Amino acid sequence: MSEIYTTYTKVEIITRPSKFEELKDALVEIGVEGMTVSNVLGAGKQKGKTTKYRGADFTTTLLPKIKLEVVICDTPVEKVVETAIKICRTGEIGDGKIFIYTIDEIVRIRTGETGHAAIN
Amino acid sequence: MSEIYTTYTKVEIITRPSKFEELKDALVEIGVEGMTVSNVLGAGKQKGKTTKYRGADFTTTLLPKIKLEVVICDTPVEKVVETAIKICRTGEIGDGKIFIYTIDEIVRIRTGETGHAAIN
Amino acid sequence: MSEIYTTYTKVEIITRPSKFEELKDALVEIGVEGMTVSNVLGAGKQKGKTTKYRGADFTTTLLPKIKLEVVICDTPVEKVVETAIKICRTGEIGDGKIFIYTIDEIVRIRTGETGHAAIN
Amino acid sequence: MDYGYAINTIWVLIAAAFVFFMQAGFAMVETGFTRAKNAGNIIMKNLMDFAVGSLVYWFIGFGIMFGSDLGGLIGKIDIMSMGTYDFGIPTSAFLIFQTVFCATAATIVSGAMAERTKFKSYLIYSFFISLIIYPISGHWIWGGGWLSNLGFHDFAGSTAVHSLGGWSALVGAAILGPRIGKFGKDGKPNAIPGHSLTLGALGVFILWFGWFGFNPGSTISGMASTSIAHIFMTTNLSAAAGATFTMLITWLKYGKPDVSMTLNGALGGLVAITAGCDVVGLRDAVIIGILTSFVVVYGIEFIENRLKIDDPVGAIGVHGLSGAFGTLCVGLFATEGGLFYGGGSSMLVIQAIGVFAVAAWTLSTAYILFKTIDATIGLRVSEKEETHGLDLHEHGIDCYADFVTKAISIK
Amino acid sequence: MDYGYAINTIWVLIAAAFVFFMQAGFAMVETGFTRAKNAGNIIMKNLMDFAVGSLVYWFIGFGIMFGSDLGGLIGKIDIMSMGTYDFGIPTSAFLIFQTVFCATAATIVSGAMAERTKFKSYLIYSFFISLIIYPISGHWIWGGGWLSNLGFHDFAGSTAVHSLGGWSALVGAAILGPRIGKFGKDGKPNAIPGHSLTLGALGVFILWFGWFGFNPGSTISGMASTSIAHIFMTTNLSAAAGATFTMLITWLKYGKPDVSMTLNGALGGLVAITAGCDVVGLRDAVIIGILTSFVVVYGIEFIENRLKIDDPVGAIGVHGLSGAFGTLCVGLFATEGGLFYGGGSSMLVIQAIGVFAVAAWTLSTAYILFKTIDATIGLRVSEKEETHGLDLHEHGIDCYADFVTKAISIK
Amino acid sequence: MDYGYAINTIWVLIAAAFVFFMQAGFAMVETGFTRAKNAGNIIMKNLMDFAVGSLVYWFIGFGIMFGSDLGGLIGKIDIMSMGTYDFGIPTSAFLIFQTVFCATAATIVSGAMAERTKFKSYLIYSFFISLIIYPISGHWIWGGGWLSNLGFHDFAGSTAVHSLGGWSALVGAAILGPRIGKFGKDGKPNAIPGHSLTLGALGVFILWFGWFGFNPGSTISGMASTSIAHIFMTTNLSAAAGATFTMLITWLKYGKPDVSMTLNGALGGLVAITAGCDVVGLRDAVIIGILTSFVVVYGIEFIENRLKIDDPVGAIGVHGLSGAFGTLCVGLFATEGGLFYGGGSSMLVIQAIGVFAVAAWTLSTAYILFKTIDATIGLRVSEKEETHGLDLHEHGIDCYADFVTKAISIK
Ligand SMILES: Nc1ncnc2c1ncn2[C@@H]1O[C@H](COP(=O)(O)OP(=O)(O)O)[C@@H](O)[C@H]1O
Ligand SMILES: Nc1ncnc2c1ncn2[C@@H]1O[C@H](COP(=O)(O)OP(=O)(O)O)[C@@H](O)[C@H]1O
Ligand SMILES: Nc1ncnc2c1ncn2[C@@H]1O[C@H](COP(=O)(O)OP(=O)(O)O)[C@@H](O)[C@H]1O
Repeated sequence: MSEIYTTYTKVEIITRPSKFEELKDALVEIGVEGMTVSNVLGAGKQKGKTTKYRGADFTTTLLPKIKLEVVICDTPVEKVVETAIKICRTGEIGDGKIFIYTIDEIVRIRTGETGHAAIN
Repeated sequence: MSEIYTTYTKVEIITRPSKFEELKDALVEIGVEGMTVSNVLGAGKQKGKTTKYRGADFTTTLLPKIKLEVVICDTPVEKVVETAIKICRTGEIGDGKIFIYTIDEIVRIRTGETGHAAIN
Repeated sequence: MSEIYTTYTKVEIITRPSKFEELKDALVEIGVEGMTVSNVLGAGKQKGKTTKYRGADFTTTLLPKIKLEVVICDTPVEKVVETAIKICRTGEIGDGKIFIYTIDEIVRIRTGETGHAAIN
Repeated sequence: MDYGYAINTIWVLIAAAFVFFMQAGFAMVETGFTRAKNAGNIIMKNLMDFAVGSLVYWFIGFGIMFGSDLGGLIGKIDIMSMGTYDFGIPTSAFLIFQTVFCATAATIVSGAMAERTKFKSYLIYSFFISLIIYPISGHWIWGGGWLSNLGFHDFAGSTAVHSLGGWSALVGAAILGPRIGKFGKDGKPNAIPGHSLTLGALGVFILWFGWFGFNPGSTISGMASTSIAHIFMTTNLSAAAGATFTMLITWLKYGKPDVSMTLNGALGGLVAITAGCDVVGLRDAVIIGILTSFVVVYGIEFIENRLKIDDPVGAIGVHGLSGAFGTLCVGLFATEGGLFYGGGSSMLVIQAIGVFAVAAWTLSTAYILFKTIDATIGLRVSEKEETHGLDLHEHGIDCYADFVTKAISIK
Repeated sequence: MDYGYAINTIWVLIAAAFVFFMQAGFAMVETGFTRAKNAGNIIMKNLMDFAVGSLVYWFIGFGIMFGSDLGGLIGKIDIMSMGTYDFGIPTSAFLIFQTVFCATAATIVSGAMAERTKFKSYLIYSFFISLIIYPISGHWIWGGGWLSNLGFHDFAGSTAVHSLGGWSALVGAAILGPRIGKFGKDGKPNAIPGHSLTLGALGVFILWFGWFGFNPGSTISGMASTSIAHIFMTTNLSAAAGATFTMLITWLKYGKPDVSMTLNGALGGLVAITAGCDVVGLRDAVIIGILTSFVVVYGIEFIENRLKIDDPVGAIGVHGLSGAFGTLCVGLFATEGGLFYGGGSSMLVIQAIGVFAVAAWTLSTAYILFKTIDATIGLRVSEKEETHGLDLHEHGIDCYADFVTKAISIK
Repeated sequence: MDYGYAINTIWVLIAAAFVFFMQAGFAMVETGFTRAKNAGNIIMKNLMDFAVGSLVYWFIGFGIMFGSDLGGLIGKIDIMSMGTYDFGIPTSAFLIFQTVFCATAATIVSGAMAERTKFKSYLIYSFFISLIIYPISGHWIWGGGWLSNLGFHDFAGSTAVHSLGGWSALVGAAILGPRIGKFGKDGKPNAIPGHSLTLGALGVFILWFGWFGFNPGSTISGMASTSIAHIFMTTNLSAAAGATFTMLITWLKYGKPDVSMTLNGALGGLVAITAGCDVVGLRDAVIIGILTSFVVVYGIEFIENRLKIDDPVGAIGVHGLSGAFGTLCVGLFATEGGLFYGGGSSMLVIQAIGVFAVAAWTLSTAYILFKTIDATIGLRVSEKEETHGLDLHEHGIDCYADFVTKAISIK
């Protein structure tokens, strides 16, 4: 564990799948070194939609989103947030949310490095 | 970022997929505004099962669960927890767990609002 | 909720899917009681690869990883981290990362137990 | 003479192979239109109703259907089909052709009862439909029984095969009750989409292909050149019209052309033309296909919305209703004897008698059969088994266990 | 005489069934090579071009193609194909055989225009190609028109069917423009892999199977034993050589044997041999297959890299280019009259005239057709619809809605 | 005479098309029973063994098999099959029929060696089995060689085709070793489920369909009406019994009716009846099917549990063991000459000689072939390639690249 107890930040961006490629490139540009992505389903202001399947209503209450997790150290959180907003904002509901967490420690498995060194 | 450093709460409910629809409706009823859901696999007290495939043992050690993440602000945590227990408890192992986290900040991408405003 | 406000730890291990079975067994051996696993895609030092499909370049920028979340209480964090490093380190880039978080509360849905009792 | 015998034989045998292949079509339609967690179970039911049916039909069923007539009602039992017959082709050729027909009738049911029927109970059902239910009404129509004496015309089995399967499906699905979640508390049906419309469509293409054996093979003669050629055309036109107009109806009704219903529409057109494919003209085949598309769409809706019967693949509408409707159409459109061709209503009446007789027979025997099964070993799996999927509980498998798909292929 | 008539009839009918089954093959290839979000749409287009085409071809197209010749250009219109013809088999048998051929030509286009064409517009295209575009050039070649009088040899339709489909595909795909993301800002093509090469391969096997009806059935005679047997062999050898050498070329060129291109190579071999399957020797069939593998690989690359036309399934290369190439090969390899067999260049010239005439006809009429559609109701879906998938917007479905796959099957 | 020739020809050609279609069946079974990460590779192997085999068999193999007999051991080489033969049908018809048989033998192996064999090495294997291994023992049995002179009866190739494929598969799989993870440290086999039992089942239906060409087509005569009709029935009954009883055995043995084993059981029944389909009665066909279900279940378990050979699709049990067993059954059940019909043991002895001769021939030549490949370019992919999947490393693709499935469809 790193000697002084500092904390790191995880920025979790939940947004539309179609924005992913662009967002990823933009984050790399501002210095984000790595990221982890997963598919999720979300409900929020955007409430799903109803289609017809064989005449019966078919309601999807959840919509596909991607969740992009970026753990950062040197890159300022503000920059990540700004970038995400710049890229993902369409102005329509469903653009998504950003959640920011504190992380206590980071370890790089390959080297055993911890903290700051582990993500640079 | 919101001027005063307040924190928000994320409640992460890991439970059986079959409970999802009911749980979602119940949460909406108590005022939860949005949620993010994903498929996960879990092991706990419940240890998977062994079936036969062409005569050979086929062991599944992980069981499908859903992970429901709800970030809340005004809704009291207790209420969310109670609701989840009410809906998801069957009394058999495998009912799942609830984990509660602190979140430092929330941003709504569509508007750039932060904190409290971002999830209401 | 548990009377005194103690915290618990979540260790999140992001690593190669092929290491999963071994890692799981090793964690169970050191006393980890449960875990939650999901498929994710990751980018880090490892940058994806390019193949040819019908003569055109096909670039995959993200690589499949698994994310293993373990919430612990009695098992020391160090032991989990050591175990993960022992099993998952190949020395090549792409071995993955470990992120450590604080958790405020744990609830077992089946019994309503909280805190320490909820994961043992 | 010798040549004609050979031509007839290879014609019937090739047609039999085509009809056999329809089993693959049914399997794909039924599995595609239902959920992944039951895919192995459906497949297994399709395979086993054919396998069990083949054995049982050869062992007993064939004799009941084609053995010498006893009072117009039943044929003489002929264990292991060893009697001497004269069908103008070797008995084995006729037997295999009839076997695959019997299996078609049997397999229709699995779709309507999908996703909630016990495997064991389904096997018992398969056993009895091939052993006795199908052969007896088959005897009436094709084995020299009372309906054939009456002049009932069901050339390739809109009624004998498809309606019979459809009515059994109706009874089975009604007794079983709907799948969990099919109807809301308000009784409104919810859509439960299948896991692969692609495979469903493949199944429909296979069935359409198989129908080119089903209908023209029913001449039992490769020498009847004009007739078999005509049947190819009527079969194809009715299916084409059924598909096209079902698409149009759903487009108007639901706002979008519905894929799975259109696939049903093609099948409905095929089922409906089956009775009269040899005696109606090409234009009338198109008209029958068009009319059937209404039967399919409104029929399936009626079964679901009014009768509250849950038929995951639309088998009752496609086989039961379209089969009955198509059989009646013979009385209207037959160029010789049909109402619209100056034949008066007598043919139509006879067609109606046949339709209702087979419906009554099937509904009642299937009712007894399914009720008996239900009361003894039970017809339906437990709620838990249904929720987890029949593959897991009935067979201990996951059909797509390794399908590590691009859970997260983002693009 | 009677026997011969029967033999010819059942032969043509069985061949027609095989060719019909190619629709399933096209559906599987096209859906497998494209993305899951458009799977239902592709399926539906394949189904509907057959259904609509069957109706239209019977209603008008057939007469235009085979009605009595008017000036070498067009046949006399014969509404609902009710005229009297003499094809040596019942007219219905000939008609169904021609119907499935027409549908083959029509369905080729859906692959090249996949993932971005409006469903409604596609239906209109289907309507007109079966109504008029295909029948007219078909008349020139097979209906007694000017090309047949010239001695143009296109036995089973490398040009009449496949090239025509390929050229229409070319025009359609060009007017539509590429799928979003197909070409980078630098104009470099990006791979957009399909959602199931397994289904794509199944489709190729089905097509290959169907070709055993397509080519030898085109004798319209089951009595021509030596000829149909020969055609089976040339067809198979050319396909085998096409697949094998395409694999080798991609291996050398891209470093690895490319699966989807090899599948295209097999189809290319089939398309190319179609024109001359009856008149070239077995060894030359192999050579034609080998040469075609170059046409396929370099042709598809040329279309994509140079012309910047986005053809998701390679239909233009496989049907258009290989069809044209194969038709020319007749002028080179025909054992009677071919350049390499001492026949001089006259046959080759005639073949070239035919190829170019049909290309000119198709390119211009398809251009008018697609441009008109584009200018009126529009040819292409909106960007949003394309991004979300045509299944959702055009049909309101998800083809794999329940495919709860092992998102997380870890192993 | 003329008519008979035509009837025989079209019969054999249609049968050849059916047998060709079995390639699709094998492809679907093999890909369905194995993992998604190797799906493209399996497909490609299936396609290429057919393509390469077609070329090689025409070029050399056919002569070796059917050229004039040299000492009972081998036929005279006939480059490009240009000799004059008299098979009662055009040589090309016979040649295509034999080509698809050869390809069946070749393709059996890919399933047993799936998920770990180098693509390049597989191609070399394909080349040699079609060039020489299959044609030589084929000559013994069908080409006028010593086994046929002895009176060995293998009507459609339980031994000539299926056992040969099965034994090659055995040798190949044994030399390769099991897939990573197939056997635990304690030697206990682990299940490695396939990625789509649905496609596997489709494959079985296709194979069953194809068998209606495989067995009755082997009469090489469409005039043999009674015989081909009989063969349809014996083939179907044996398959039905094989499936039914395999289901029952697995039900008793494993507690649940096993889907994939039951599919194997149907195939086992088909393979076993192939040798004697023309000479055993219908009841005995059922018995052969029943007995074979034991061979399949216990055989596959023996191979896996005792021999520790990893055969992902059960090819060795289904083709090798069932083929050998079915060939012996001829000596027991043949109505003329069989032990149970008073024929004494001489026929059984001859059948046993044939079975063992072909086993010895295949095991030894396949051993030499695979060992040589292994020692030179290597037979097995690297551990890393195997872990990541052959699709990625051998072909640079992902077969389901776009299958953005409902990772999270919750319901
Ligand atoms: N309270 C919440 N907790 C967890 N996830 C949320 C919450 N609110 C929204 N989300 C996630 O954010 C996504 C976008 O939210 P939505 O309300 O539709 O957009 P917008 O922010 O534009 O109003 C949702 O689909 C869901 O995944
Ligand atoms: N220590 C843990 N860390 C992370 N996830 C856990 C942990 N313990 C349990 N889980 C998750 O909770 C799910 C349910 O746990 P389980 O022990 O089976 O039920 P119960 O709480 O009824 O004993 C597991 O499948 C797993 O996903
Ligand atoms: N900054 C980060 N934030 C979130 N996830 C990360 C970050 N860096 C790496 N990861 C995750 O860890 C995985 C392995 O990282 P990588 O850099 O390739 O390996 P290594 O640690 O050996 O350099 C990545 O695929 C990604 O999922």
